[in-house]
Amino acid sequence: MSPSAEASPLRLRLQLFSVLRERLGREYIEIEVPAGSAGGDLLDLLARSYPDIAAHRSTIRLAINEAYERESYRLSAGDDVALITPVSGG
Amino acid sequence: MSPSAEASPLRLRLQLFSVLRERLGREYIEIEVPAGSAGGDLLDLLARSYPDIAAHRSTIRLAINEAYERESYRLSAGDDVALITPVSGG
Amino acid sequence: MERIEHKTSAVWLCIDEQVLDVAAIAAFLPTPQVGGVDLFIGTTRRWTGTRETVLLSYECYPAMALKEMGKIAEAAIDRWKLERVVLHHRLGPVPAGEASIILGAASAHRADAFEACRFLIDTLKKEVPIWKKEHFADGTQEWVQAGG
Amino acid sequence: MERIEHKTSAVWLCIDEQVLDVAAIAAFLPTPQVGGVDLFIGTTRRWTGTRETVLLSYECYPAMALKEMGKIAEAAIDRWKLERVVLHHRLGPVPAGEASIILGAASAHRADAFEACRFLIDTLKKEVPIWKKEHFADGTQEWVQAGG
Repeated sequence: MSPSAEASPLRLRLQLFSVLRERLGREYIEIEVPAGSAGGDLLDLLARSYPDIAAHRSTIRLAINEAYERESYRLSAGDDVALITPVSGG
Repeated sequence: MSPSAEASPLRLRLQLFSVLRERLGREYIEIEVPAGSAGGDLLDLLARSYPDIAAHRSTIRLAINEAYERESYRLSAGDDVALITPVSGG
Repeated sequence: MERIEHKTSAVWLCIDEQVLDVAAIAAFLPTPQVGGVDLFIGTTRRWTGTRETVLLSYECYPAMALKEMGKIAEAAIDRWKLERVVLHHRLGPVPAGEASIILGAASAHRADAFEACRFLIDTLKKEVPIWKKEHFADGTQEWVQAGG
Repeated sequence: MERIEHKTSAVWLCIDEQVLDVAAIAAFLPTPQVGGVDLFIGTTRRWTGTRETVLLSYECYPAMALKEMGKIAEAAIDRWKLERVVLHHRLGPVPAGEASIILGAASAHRADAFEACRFLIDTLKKEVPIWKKEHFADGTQEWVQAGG
């Protein structure tokens, strides 16, 4: 990648479900994060902007491209991100 | 009971199932045992008379009046006796 | 043999030559207090290694078998928190692939249902006077002498 | 939501708003190598102590939920000797007494079926992105935040 591409922020579209979808009143959040951000950085940024996400920060798991990923996961353009609060199927 | 009633032998009708029914070719055995006999005495007597019962002697359980009983059970007139080889339902 | 059956609000026991009805059993088990149901279905296995079984045929000591099934149901209800218990056993020929037994336990929480259902089948195989004869594809037949 | 489904010769996964079909699941599970089938049915419990639940409603992240269910099925097949595995989950409103989930495992011998079925439900409750909301008779509603 060229230095200018590296520096440009990453636009992401996050899916919400269950309690977060209800509290925020929407199914998606559009957000920009600095290039090179990890999943945990994204969650920290969200927690600063959304008190309802802050309230669940410690139990949210990240799903990237329909699979769970660690918070150290390095985000890329085009990643399909979802915020997974503790599940309760069954 | 009078002494003569005590002395008279007990006539019993035993039900057979599964491998014993097939080997002996019948569903019932009629047998007389001495008054005061226990279940184990009955099994020993049967084992002496029927080689096919002798072959299963160690694993036969006695059912008396539709419930399992120990070999020490004291037999009475009218008891409904069945010989239960190891079961294999399910 | 005629169907023999005992049904209360909490326990349904049945011994029958007809095909077992899993949908009827699944419909019986839930109550307003039930959150988890475990069902065990035992089927005639056609292949055991390279040996082929055509069918199993079952015979029983009917009155005692139903009594023993009732004792097992009561023992399970004493030991776990159960709302409902079912024990149905088929008799006569049971072709490969069909069910010879369906047992079920229903409880508020799943752990009780699972443990009780395991107990039902393990105990039934040891205690209930029912016997199976295995009919092999090579024409031989054999009484099964121990719970399997 | 439309029914989403994945069915092979050994695994049948399904997420659907329709009533779950226990008879179809029980018919799918046996193979010629199967002797034991364990089925778990999770139902909406009306009463929890003195609190009355009218219904549970379920939502999910559909594509990921089916993938996670597939991973659980594969993990069970890796760990136990299984012939077939089923995971069906209902979505939307599930009234009291009806089934929200039916899971099944079929194996040659019953121990594998029981252990695998328990693993399926325990793991599904922790991993699959499905959420339930409890609707109480007093009109209140509440997202359930942990597997229960």
